Amino acid sequence: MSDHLLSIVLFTPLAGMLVLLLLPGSNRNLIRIWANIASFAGFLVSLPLVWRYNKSGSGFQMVEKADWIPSLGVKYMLGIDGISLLLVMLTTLVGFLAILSSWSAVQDRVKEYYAMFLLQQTGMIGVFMALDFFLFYVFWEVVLVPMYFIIGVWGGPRKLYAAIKFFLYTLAGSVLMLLGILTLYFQHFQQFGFYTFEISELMKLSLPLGLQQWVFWAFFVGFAIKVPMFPFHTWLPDAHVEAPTAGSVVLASVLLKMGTYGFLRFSLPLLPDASVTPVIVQALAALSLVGIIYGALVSLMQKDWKKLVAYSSVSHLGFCTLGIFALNPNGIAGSVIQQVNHGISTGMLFLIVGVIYERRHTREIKEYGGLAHVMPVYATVFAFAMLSSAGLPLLNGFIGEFTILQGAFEANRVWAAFAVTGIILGAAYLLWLYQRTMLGAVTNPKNQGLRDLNLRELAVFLPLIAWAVWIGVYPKPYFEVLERPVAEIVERVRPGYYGQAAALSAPSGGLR
Amino acid sequence: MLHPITTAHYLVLSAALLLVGTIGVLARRNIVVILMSIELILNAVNINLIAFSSHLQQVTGQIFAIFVVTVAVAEAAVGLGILIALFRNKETVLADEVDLLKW
Amino acid sequence: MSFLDSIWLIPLLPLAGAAAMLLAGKRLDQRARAVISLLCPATVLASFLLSAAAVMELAGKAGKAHEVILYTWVAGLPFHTADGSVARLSADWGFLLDPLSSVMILVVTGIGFLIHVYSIGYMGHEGGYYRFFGYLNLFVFFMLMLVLANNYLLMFVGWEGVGLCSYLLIGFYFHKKSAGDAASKAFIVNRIGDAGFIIGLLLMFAVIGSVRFLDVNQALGSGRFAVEAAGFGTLSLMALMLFVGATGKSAQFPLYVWLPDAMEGPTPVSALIHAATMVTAGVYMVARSSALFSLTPETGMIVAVTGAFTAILAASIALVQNDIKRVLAYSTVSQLGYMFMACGVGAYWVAIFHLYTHAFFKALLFLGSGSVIHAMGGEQDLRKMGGLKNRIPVTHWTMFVGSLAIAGIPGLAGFFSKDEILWKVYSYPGGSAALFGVGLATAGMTAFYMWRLMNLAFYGKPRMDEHTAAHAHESPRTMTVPLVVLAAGSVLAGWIGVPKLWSAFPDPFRTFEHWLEPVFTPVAAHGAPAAHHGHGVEWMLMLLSVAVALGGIWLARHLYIHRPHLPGSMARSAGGLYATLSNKWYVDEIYGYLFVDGLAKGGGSALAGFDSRVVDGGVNGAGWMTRFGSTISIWWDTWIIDGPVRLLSFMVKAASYPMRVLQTGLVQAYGLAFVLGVLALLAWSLVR
Amino acid sequence: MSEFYTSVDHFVLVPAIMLALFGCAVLLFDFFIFPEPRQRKYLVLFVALGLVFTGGALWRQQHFLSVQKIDSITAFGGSLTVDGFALFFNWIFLAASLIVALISYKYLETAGEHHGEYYGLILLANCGMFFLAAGTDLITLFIGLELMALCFYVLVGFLRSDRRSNEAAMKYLLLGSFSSGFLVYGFSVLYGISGSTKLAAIRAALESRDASDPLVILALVTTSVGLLFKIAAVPFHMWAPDAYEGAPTTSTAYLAAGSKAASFAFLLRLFTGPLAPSREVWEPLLAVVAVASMTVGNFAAITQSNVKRMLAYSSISHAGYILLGLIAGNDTGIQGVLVYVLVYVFMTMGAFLVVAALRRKDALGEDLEDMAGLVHKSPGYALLMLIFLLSLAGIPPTAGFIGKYFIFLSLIQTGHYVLAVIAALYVAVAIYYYFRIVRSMFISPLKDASPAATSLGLKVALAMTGLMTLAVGIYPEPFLTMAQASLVR
Amino acid sequence: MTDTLFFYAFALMTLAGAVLTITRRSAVHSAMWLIVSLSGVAGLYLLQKAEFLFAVQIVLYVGGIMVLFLFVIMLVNLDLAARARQFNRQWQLALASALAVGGVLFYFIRQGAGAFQPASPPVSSPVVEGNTERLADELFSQYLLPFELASILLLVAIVGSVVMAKKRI
Repeated sequence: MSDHLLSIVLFTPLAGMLVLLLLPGSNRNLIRIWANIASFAGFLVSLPLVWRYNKSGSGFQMVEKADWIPSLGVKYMLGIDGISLLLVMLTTLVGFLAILSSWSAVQDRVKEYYAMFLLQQTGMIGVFMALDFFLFYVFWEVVLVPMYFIIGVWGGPRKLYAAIKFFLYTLAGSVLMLLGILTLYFQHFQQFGFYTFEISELMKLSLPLGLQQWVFWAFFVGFAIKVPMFPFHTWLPDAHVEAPTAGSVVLASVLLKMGTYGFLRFSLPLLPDASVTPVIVQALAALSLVGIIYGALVSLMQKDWKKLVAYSSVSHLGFCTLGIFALNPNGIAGSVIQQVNHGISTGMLFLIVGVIYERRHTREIKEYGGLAHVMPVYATVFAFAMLSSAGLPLLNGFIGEFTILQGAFEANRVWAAFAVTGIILGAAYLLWLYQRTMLGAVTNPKNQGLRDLNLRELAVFLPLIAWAVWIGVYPKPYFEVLERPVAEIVERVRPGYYGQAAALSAPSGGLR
Repeated sequence: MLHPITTAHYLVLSAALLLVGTIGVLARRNIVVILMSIELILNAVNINLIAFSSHLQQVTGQIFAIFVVTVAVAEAAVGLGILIALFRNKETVLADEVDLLKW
Repeated sequence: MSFLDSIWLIPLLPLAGAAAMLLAGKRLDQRARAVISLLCPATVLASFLLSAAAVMELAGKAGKAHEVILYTWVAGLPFHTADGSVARLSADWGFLLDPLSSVMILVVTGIGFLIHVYSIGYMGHEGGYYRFFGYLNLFVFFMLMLVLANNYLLMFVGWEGVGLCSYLLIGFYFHKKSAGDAASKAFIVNRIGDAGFIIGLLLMFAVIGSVRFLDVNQALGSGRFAVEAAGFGTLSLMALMLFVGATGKSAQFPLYVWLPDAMEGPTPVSALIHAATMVTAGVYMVARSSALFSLTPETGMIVAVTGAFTAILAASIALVQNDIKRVLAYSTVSQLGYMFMACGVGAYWVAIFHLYTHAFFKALLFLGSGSVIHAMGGEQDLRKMGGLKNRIPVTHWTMFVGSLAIAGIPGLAGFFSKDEILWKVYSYPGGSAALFGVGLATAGMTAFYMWRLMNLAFYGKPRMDEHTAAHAHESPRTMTVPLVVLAAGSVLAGWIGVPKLWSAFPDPFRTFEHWLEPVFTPVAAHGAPAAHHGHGVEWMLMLLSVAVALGGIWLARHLYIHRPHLPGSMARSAGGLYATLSNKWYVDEIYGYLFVDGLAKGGGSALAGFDSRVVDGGVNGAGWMTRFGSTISIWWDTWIIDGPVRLLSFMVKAASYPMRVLQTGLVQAYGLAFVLGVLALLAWSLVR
Repeated sequence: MSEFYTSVDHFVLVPAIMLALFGCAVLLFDFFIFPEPRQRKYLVLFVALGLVFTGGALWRQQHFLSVQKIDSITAFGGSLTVDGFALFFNWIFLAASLIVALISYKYLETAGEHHGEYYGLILLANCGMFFLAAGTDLITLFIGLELMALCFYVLVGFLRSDRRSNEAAMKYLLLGSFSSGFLVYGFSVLYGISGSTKLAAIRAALESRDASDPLVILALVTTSVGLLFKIAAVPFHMWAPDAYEGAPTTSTAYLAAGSKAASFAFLLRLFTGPLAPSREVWEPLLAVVAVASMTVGNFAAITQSNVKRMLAYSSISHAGYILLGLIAGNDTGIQGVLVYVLVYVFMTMGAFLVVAALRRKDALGEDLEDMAGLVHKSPGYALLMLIFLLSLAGIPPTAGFIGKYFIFLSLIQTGHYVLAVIAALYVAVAIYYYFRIVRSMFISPLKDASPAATSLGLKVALAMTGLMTLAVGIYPEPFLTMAQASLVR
Repeated sequence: MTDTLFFYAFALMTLAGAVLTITRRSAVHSAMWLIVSLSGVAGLYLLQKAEFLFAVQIVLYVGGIMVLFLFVIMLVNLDLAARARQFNRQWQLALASALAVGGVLFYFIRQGAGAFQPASPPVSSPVVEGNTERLADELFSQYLLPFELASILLLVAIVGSVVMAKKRI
């Protein structure tokens, strides 16, 4: 029973969706209640993962393995390591909160709406759990369709354009990725004489550098578009601005992580030689840095509240990718933590935009000002979100950013120097936003009578705030969870990193 | 002076007939004539078949030719049937006046 | 349990107060303000007493240092240090009580308590009472974290935290736009400094492998690293970066611009944060890193020069300011400059000494000015004051003492510390006559602008309207008592740092220096041994400084009491200079032009355009051809947001039409295509 | 049983006999037993019965093959061969015919042209397909092809009072017989080269010649032109959009699925059999054609507003994809072609079924607007359509993805990386127009609330197609092994 | 010798008839010329000793199909069509491309008889029995299947043409 914990976690939302489809579409509240129950259940069943995960255990845990398409060597294979664990937990929680947050926001076609979210939930969890490349790809694509509908049906004025743009962009990337996958698959057959998509098997491949690089770029297109990294980011603002609040939340908090996760789980371990090629590393680091500074500068100029947050995502994800391609423990661990952080902080920021949008139906920053007078609680929550996003110590953002910076600094001091400017600008645009919306006198009469957060809305924020503070004050467990998997990745791309370290540490007597 | 006739001669002839038929199909407006041109093409095929079969001193080619003729008949029949149906609704037998469906 | 082991409680108490305010504050504010007025100061008082007890205990402890580690906070992963050895990215949630931090916590909690009390009266009639005290407590918490942390990373927590609180408190009147702007300015300018700090930390991790004070000092002292007298090496860079952080927090050139604007905040805030405690964090940090700076003389020189320059620059600006609080703000900047001068030449204990005395009289002056403003009903312009001497006597006398102290009249706190600084700046190997000269000039200016302030505010004939005059009255007890206490402090505080010169006084009068001795690497580490100077020189310089101070006072009195018309005419005659000074050397304007408009806004908008046009692909064509470009605005919109996808879809659509045009609907055209296909295939297989 | 018609011959021929028999039977019944138009729908039962019998015969053959552990049974002196390949395709044809028969009566009644001949022609066309899949003799193949083609000319033109239908039939017939003229010309040359009409003999003859022999090239080109026309590959595709659009939607479905599948069977027989020796000649030719097909198909579909036409273009692009499998040519590639054809038949028919369901007396229901807000009036159809479209686009976990998977894999295995990338990118292009339909179904507001047609047959047919599309996508194993077993050896 | 002459005669007849078929304005004339062309082909059959096919050609084509054609031509009155242009707009293009194809074909043939070899004939004793008998033997033994199949084909043709042409079924 509990051997199938992962499957249970994976399919609970789907089951919820199937039941949901049977409910009468007329009875909205019933549907809402059920959807919330289902997603909350999804979160609950995922909790055991936390204590059943063994920090000191190596490799993947709670692995489930079953033949799916034997003739292709495709297996239904699930398993998690520290990285997946964190992202799965993020998914289950944020997914639930997103659904909770849209109780009153969504009024038409409620049934389809929740169905889409639950379906997407399963897809996302699957992406983080799959240990079979084929299975991974299936889930990867499954996520697209619901998001297309979420944006396209319940989105803003230019929803159609945004939706199809999102879909086309991601799909174009992923089909190229598929070619890369198939190449590995075939190479494995040539070297070992049997077909398999199993990651652990594919890791045994020894490929010539040239081929590795080709495959790497194929993967890169798929993942970089999803992240999104700098030149491929233009779908993001559109999608975010047009999507309904919950959609943006899930999009930012979880979907983008699929890309970074892909880099960590596949690009690095499967293509170690390519991943350390100077050209590639420098190129990706450069793109990340450009993304950081660029995203920040562009968000400085946004007049649209939500678009500002969207561009800030570009900046933050830049940190994540930078950490990954620092290719050392702290860089990668920091990147993972920062992914979670971004999920929390940016998720909150989008929820905050959603709250006000639900009341005023505009996202023009100049429409607001002085909201702190009419909505003090709201302002406080916003302050938390803003500060955690700006990386203030004792909140989550700082831990991630500093760890990444340390990793980047170890890899190349110039990178870190550039990345730090991102922190300054981050503070700048967030404070500026806060000041223009929350502070000052209430200029716009329309903002006079706004009601403050109600209990449900507050309930959406509290867990996130709590989590943010936890990571900020006591990040130790996270580092512990990540230590082994990260070590494995680093050992894979830079063999002897640890060994060599140990050897060198002997004479200098290593400080703590 | 007059050299003996080889298979190649027949092939050239059939090729020529094929071309004439093709031109007819492509250039004539009258659908009936187009159908006739198709008959020409099939006859070109038949010339080929007969030439080969006599060259190979076997009758397979001729049998094939018989079937080709059969097919030609069948096609002509159905084609003319459709033509009549078309004419009934559209009052024309000119190929380039039939262009409801395009783009 | 001993007090030493419970030092971690010291910051926690104010935090508890803050938490209480955050959770229950609003209700308390409506029902029982008294609770707030009692609770919040009480927490600070408690931690003051606890600190005092702990310090007493520390005095008795051998080694004069006590570290309490709660748990590992950042338990990061291994990494390679610069020399290839392995280290672990780790920082404890730990506290270190040593003479240096003990001085700091006493100042913070002590002054902090007084200002809390003062605020009870000052903020009594303000809205958001609970918010104010909540923030104030939060600030005390972070400040204590800053000074009690046992490693740089945790120190950075406090560092950022106080920045946040100053943001919140400056923006306390957030309905005022100027307040919000000032708050953001403060935070962002600080962030620039913090970036330097972070890089410094990264370097520290990379070079030393740890950021724990004890480890760092041990490593630097172990002789692994040579004095970088020769050139500007890694350590110098590290030190410089830390100093950049310090310039941000302690408002040194070029990052001092935020402090004067910070006066938008309530006056107690200015007194606590922007005079007594937070702004001195930079000095504390540099002093804390003495081991590092002592290895990097060049950076030390940079520090000293920056300090000196800031000191005289700010003082010069303060000469002509008319806003009572701005005068004090610039004076603070200039005094901080003094402290950095001291640090720069390696006289760390003197810097801390000045920090300590300055905390008294500057807090006093700010609170006094607050009392004045209170009396004037919110008026801050010196030109509209005058003759308040008898209306608010307590305020007047206390401020009188404060002004004498800052001016450096012998016997008062300011004299001892400032004079010590001037002497060290002159005599220490790192120092020079030039630095001394600057210091001296600054001293003169200080005396002048302080007494200009006094004269304009308290003496001469009243220049305010009757209404204000009628209502001008002495502040309540809660406000005056702290003034008196601080005044006493300003008189007495100096007597624990009497110069060696006054050999008449026994050693107890020099407790301060001895107390701090163990913390700082001795000056000898500055390479060249201290050049010997005769007592005569020292006496002479001392007299010189006193003379300059008196001169300044006299000049001020002469100009503003006896010849009130002179300043105006002088201003006119020296128009250019005057304008420049009153416009603060146009630094703000330059910055605004360079960074805010230039970089951020300009760059941002440029990039926003870049994003839509270049990155989003050759959208010219895309937008131009887009099928539903009805109105120009929509057209522009699509044009802006258009991306490669649009471009692609456009190209695809564009490509779509020719392909469809071939489909003419003419059956024979199809046949023709067919034949052409045949032709193509035949020809292809022919040519291959 | 004479020496010319042995029991083996009979055993092999039974399915065809069944089809022909029931075909004629239906024609007769239509005349004598069901004079009433209302009763004609019962003819569907006869069609179904006939297909069941045929299926039984096929099953016996399959069983025999598996029991005897033999690859193939040859009959009629080598003009007919039943092997896994033939059976695989015949199953597909059967399914297609059944589905078409099921949906036809409702549609034809609405269109006002409900005659028994339609069903007869379906069965006879299927009979022709049988020979296309099983024939191994040029003449048999040719006659089979023409049999199928003639049926389809009529099926396309079956709405005799509808000009578009007439026009479609006329165009299809003219071009079809024109192309078969070229085809048979090529056959004649092949015969001349080899002195036989048996594929095996032809292969032997071609192997003995070098590939650049002008006769070979002539035969090759003319033959492949005829074949490419049948599968509607660019530039021989132009009949397809018009025929698809003009024909009654049921015929369109049959045309797009059955005829195309049969033509691919035919094409595979020839290219993997007799023409295999001259691969070096036709591989680049087909590569060009395939890319052209994908390009034209996808691009032209982008801006279509008529759904049938759009699907026609999409089917052109799919032909391109399938050809890629043949170009790769290794076992994966061929298996890919088989799987792709199987998958393609069900998903494309499904799509056309939904379009057919929208047909009403007054409105054709073929336009994108007619789909607007479909989800509101009949969510079931909309959902199924979504599945079919996703499958057509090749999004997992639908069947289409499995087909694409094989194509890509085979291309990579054989080092055709460029083709692989092109094919992959066109997936993204295709999404664009497929999702125009999705958008109009799910996002656009409802245009007219008049309910879509529904009937038992339609329901069953949709269930079949939808089920297959999902089944192959989610658990493809059995189908893959089946295709694996059907490779031509 | 005579064969050669006959060949050229029939070839001329065929081609000329074909060309005239596609160039005559009136469909009736085209039909007539088609008959000529087909008869020419029939003559070629004779030259190749395919008597049976000769018969088939004459009976089926000249007899059957042409009647069909003429019947249709009468049915759909063509005087209107006869007055219209007889070539469509693309005829030059059509001509050019067709000739190009012809050019390629002839290039093949110009490559010489050597490169243009059908399978070599078996060196067997000249056949004694008549053409028709052999044909029959082959047809009903080897090609029984296509023969049967052809019947279905014709059935379809009948049904199809009826369905299409008949006013109401």
